[in-house]
Amino acid sequence: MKRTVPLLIVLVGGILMMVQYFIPHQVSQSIFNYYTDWAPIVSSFALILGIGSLTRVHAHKIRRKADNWQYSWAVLIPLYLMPVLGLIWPKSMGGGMDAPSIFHFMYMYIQIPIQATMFSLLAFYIASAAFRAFRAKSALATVLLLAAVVVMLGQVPIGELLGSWFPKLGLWILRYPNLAAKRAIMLGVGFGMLATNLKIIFGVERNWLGGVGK
Amino acid sequence: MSAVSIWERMLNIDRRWIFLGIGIVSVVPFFLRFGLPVVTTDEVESIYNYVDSLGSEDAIFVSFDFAPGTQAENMPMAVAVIRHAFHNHVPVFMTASFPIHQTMMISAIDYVLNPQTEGFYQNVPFGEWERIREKGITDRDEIVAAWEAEGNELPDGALGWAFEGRDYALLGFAPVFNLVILGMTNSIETQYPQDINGNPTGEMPMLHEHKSLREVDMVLTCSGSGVCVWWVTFAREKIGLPVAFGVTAVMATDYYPYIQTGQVLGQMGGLRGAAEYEVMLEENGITPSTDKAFTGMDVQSAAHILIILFIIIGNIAYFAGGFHKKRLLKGGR
Amino acid sequence: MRNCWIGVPVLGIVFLLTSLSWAQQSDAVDRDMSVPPDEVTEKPVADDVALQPVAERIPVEPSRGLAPPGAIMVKNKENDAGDQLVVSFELPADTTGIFAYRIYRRVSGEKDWDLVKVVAAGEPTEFIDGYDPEFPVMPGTLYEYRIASVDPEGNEYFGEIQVAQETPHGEWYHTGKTKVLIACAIFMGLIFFYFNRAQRGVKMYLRPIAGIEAIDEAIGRATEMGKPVLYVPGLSDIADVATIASLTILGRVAKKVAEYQTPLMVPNRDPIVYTVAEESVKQAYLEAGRPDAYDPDSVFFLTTSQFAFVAGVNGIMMREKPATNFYLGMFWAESLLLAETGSLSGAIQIAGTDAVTQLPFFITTCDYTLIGEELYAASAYLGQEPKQIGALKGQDACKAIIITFITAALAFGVLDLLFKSDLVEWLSNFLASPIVE
Amino acid sequence: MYDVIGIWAGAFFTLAIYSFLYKENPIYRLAEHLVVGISLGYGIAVTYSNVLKPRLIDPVNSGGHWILVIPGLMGFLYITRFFPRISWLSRYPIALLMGTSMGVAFPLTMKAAVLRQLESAIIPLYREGMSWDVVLGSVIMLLGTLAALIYFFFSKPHKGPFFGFGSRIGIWVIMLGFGATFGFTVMGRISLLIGRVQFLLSDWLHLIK
Repeated sequence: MKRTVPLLIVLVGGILMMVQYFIPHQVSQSIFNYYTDWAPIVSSFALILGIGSLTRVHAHKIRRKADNWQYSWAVLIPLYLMPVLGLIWPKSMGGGMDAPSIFHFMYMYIQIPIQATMFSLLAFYIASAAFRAFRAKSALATVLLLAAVVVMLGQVPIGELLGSWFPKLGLWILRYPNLAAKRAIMLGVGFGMLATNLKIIFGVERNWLGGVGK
Repeated sequence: MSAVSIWERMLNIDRRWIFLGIGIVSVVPFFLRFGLPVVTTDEVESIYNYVDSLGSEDAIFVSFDFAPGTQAENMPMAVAVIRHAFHNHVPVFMTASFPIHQTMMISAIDYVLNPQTEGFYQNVPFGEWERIREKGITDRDEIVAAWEAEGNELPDGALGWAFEGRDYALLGFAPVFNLVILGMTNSIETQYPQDINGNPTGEMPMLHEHKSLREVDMVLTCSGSGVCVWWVTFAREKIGLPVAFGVTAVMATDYYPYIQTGQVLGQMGGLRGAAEYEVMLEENGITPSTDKAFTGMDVQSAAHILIILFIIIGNIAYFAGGFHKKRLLKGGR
Repeated sequence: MRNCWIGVPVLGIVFLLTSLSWAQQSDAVDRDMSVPPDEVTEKPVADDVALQPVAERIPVEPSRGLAPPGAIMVKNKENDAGDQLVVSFELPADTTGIFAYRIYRRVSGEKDWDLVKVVAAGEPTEFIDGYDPEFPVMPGTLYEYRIASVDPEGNEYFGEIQVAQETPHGEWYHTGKTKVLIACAIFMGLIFFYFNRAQRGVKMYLRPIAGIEAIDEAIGRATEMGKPVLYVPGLSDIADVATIASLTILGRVAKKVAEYQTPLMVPNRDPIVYTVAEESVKQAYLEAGRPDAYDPDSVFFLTTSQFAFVAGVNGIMMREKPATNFYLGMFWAESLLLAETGSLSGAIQIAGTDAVTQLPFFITTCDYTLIGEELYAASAYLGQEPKQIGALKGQDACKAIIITFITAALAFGVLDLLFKSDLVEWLSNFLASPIVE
Repeated sequence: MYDVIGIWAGAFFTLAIYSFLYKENPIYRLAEHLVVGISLGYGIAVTYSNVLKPRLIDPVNSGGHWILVIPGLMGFLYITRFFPRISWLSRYPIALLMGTSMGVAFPLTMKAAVLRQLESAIIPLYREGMSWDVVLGSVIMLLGTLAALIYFFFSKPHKGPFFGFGSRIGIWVIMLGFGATFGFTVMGRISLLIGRVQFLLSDWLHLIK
C-alpha cells in the first residue's frame, strides 16, 4: 500500500499518457482533457503544505526567540492577512482583490516593486561576476572572456562606432558556435530527460517517494 | 612588495565599488544626454514603414503582454507605435493578456495623453463627445471640425486630439486570452462588450468600422514572455493578420526565425529596437524628440563600456601582479 | 567483447533508416492530401474560373443579384479527434460584386443555422471547420452546410443546402507521429538493453566528473568550519527532471551531512518538492544512524514567487553564512542572484542545471558546475546502482546515433560540394518530423 | 491619493532592496520577510479565485460535475502529511502527478529536444549565393555540435584521437557559447535596472520626464 500502489499509479498513468500522444481519437483526447483539468486542482492543494511549513518554521523562531525572531511576524501576518483581505473582508472596508483595496495595494506597491528590484539586482551582479570571472587564466577562460566582450560591444551603439564588422562578429558567434554548444547540450539533456522519464515510469528511480532506501 | 599589494588589492576590490559604478552610469545619462547615434535595422524599419503606410481608414492592435519587470524594454515600443498611429489618425485597439499587464496598458496611454509629456495628444474621453457621435458624424476630420466648432481648442504643445472610441479603445484584459484572440477573429465586440472604463464598445465608431480582427491591419505584441506567439498561432495563422513583435533583448534571438519565415512583419528587440523606432519618429518629424528608450541606450552603452573596463582592469592587475604564475585563486573551471 | 556496444547503435541506425524511409512515404502521401492553405490562395480561383462547366447548371438569377457559390464538399479531417471537418466549395462562375462568402452549418434535421466562417473573396475556398470553440463540431454527427455570396451591403445570396458527405470521426493512430514513435521505440530498446546488461553484472566504465567528486570535499569544508551547508533543489516543480536528479543528490548529501553532523538548510519553492525533499533528508539521517540529529526546520518551504524566494535565500546566505552552497536543479534568471551572493558570503559553491541559458552564470561564479546532462548523471555516479549506470550507457549509445547522423551530414555536405548531389537535403528530409499538431 | 502613497511605498521598498548591495541590514530584512509572506498570501488568494473556485467549487456547486470531486479528494490527501501515521497517503497524488507528467513529457521531449534538434542540425554546407561567413558558420556549427556531443560521453575515457581531441574541442565550443550568452544577456539585465531608475527618478521624484 505504501510503496506498491504509488509505483503502480505512476506506471499506469505514465504509459497511458505516453500512448495517448499517438492517438488522436476523441476517447484519448478526453483522457488528456481530464488530465489538464485535474492536474491544477490536485496540485493547488499542495500549497497547504507550504503554508504549514512556513508557519511552523516561523512559529518556532518566535517561540524560541531565535535570532531575528521579530521579523517572523512580518512573514506570518501578511501570509494570513492577504487571503482574508482578498477573499473574505467586505469591499466597503478595503477588502477584495481589485484596486483600490488593501490586497491590491500590498501586491501592487510592495510585492511588485520588491520583485522588480530583486530582478534588477542582476545588473549589478552581472558586472561584478564579469569582473571576477573574466580573467585570462587559461586558454579556455580567454575564449570565454573574448566571446563575452565581443558580443557585449556588438550590442550597443558604441560597438558600431568601432566598426560595422563588430556587431556582425558578435552576431556570428551567437548564431553559429553558440548554437552548436546549445544544441549539443540540449540533445544530451533531452536524452537524460527521456531516460529519467522511463526510469520513473518503470520504477527504477524511486527517489521522489522520499528516502533513498526502503 | 608594495607593488604586488596594489595589484592584489585591485583584484580583490570590494564589490561595492563595482556596484557604485553601475549605479552611477545608470543614473547620469538621464540628466546629461550623450545621444549616441543609433543605427536603424531592417527588422524595425519594416514595422515603421508598415505603420506609416496606414491611414485613418485602417486600424491596428497594440497588445500589452508584459509585466512591470520588463517595462523598461517593452513600454517604449508600445508608446512609440501608439504615437505613430495617432499621428496618422490610425485607430488603436489596446489589449492585455493578464490582469497585471493591463496596468501597463494604462500607464502607456497615460503617458501618451499626459500634458506633461513632450509631444502629447489631448485626450477627449468617450463621454465628452457624445453629442458629436449622436449627430452621426463618423469621418475623423469632421469629428475634429465639429469638436473644435464647439469651442474646444488644442492646447499648446499638443500634437493633436485623441478621441476615445475613435482614435483608441482600451479593451484591456479578458480571461483565457488565447481564446479571446481566436474569438476576436470573428467579432471584437462579443469578446469585449465593454472597455475598461465601462464604455459600451458597440457604440464606438472604430468598432463599427473594424468589427473583427479581419478588418484590422496589424497587431503589435509587446511581450516579455511567450504570449507573442499566441498572436502568431491564433491570428496570423488563422486569418493572416500581420503581426509585429516587440520583445525583450534576451528573447530577440529566439524569435528571429519567425522573421525569416515571414510569419512576423518585423521585430523590435529590447531597448535598442524601441530606440530605433524613436529615432525614426524624430527624424520624420512625428515626435519632437526621442524618448526613454533612446536615453536608455546611452545607459546601455555606458554600462557596457564600464563592465569591459572592469574586465580590462582585472586582467591588467592579474598579469601585472604576476598572479598568472601562481595558483592562488580558487580552482574550478 | 568491449567493443560490442557500438554494434547496438549501428543496428539501431539501420533500423531507423529503413523505418524512416517507410514513414517518409506515408508522410508524402499525407502531405499531398492536405495542401497548405498558403499555396492554394491563387490557384483555385484561377482554375475554377477557367474550367467551370458546372457553372452552366447553376441557374443565374435574372435580377441584379449575385451568383451563389457552387457545390460544397465536406470531408472528415484526418488525424483529429473527430471534431473537425474539411469543407471546400466551388466559386460561382461570375464572382463580380462578391465581397465575401458566408458559410452556415446546422446539425442535420435541426432548424437554426450557425454562421461558422466568413471567407473573403479571393481567399482559399477550403477551410477547416470546428476550430471555433463557440461552434464545435461533434464526432459522429451529420451536418448540413449552405453558403451564401455576400455583397458589400451585406445581402446574402444562398446556394443549395448540402448534406455533409462524411461525418466527423476520430482516428486511432496519428499517422504524422510515426517518426516519434520509432525514435521512442529505439530509445526504449536501448535503455532496456543496457538495464539488462547492467543487471547481469557487466562492469561499465564512467569517466570522472570534477563537480561530483568535489561534493564530499565541499561538505568536509563546511564541517571543518562548523558552518551549515545550503542546498537549493532548484525552483521548478517535481515533474521537472532536473528536480528529480537534484533530490537524488540531496539524499546523498544529506547522508554525508548527517555523518559529519553538519547543519543543513534546504529552502524550497515548490510545496511538493518540499515534502519530497523533507522525506529524503529524514530518510538519509535514518540511514546514517542519526535520526535524532535531524532538525525538522532544516528543510523548509519559502514561497512560490520566484524573486521573493531569492530575496529570502539571499537573506539567509548573508545572515547564516553557510560554508558550502549547492544549487542543483532548474534555475531561471535567479541563478546569478543566488550564486553571486553566495560568492560574496565566501562560500564554496557547486552548481548544476540543465537550463542552457543559465549555465554561463553558474560557470563564472561557482567553483564547480555540472553542465546539463552531467547533473542527471550525478545520481548514477553517486549511487553506483547498476541500472542507473546502464541507463547512462544507453544514453551514450543514443548520442552515438546522433553523432553518426551529424558525421553523415558533414560527409554528405562535402560530397554535395564536390559532386553537386543533394544528399544533405535527402538526409534532412529523411529526418524531418512532420509538423502535424 | 491611493497611487501617491503606493508610489512612495514602492520607492521605499525599492531602496530597501538596493540597500542589500551595501550590506545586509534590518530594512532589507523587513522587506525580505514581508515579500515572502505577501507573495505566498497572494498566491493562496489567487489559487483560490483562479483555480479552485472556477475549476472545482463552482462546477460542483452548480451540480453535474461531481466527477471533479475525485481530483479534489486526491488533493486533500496531501494534507495527510500533517499526520505522521497516514502521511504515506500523500504519495498518491504525487504519484498521479509524476506518472502522468512523465508520460506526457516522453514523446514531446523526443520530438522537441531530439528529433527537431537533429533535423535542424543537418544543413547544407554550401548553397549558391551563400556568403563565406555563413558557410564557415555552417561548418563550425556541425563540427561544434559533434565535438560538444563527444564531451558529454560518460562511458568512454576522454583519451585518444577521437574522444580526447573531440571532447577538448567540445569544451572550447561550449565555453565560446557560454561567453556569448553571458555577453548577450548583459543588455537585458541593464534594462531591468533602467526600469527601476526610471521609476525612482520619474514616477517618484519627478526629476526627469
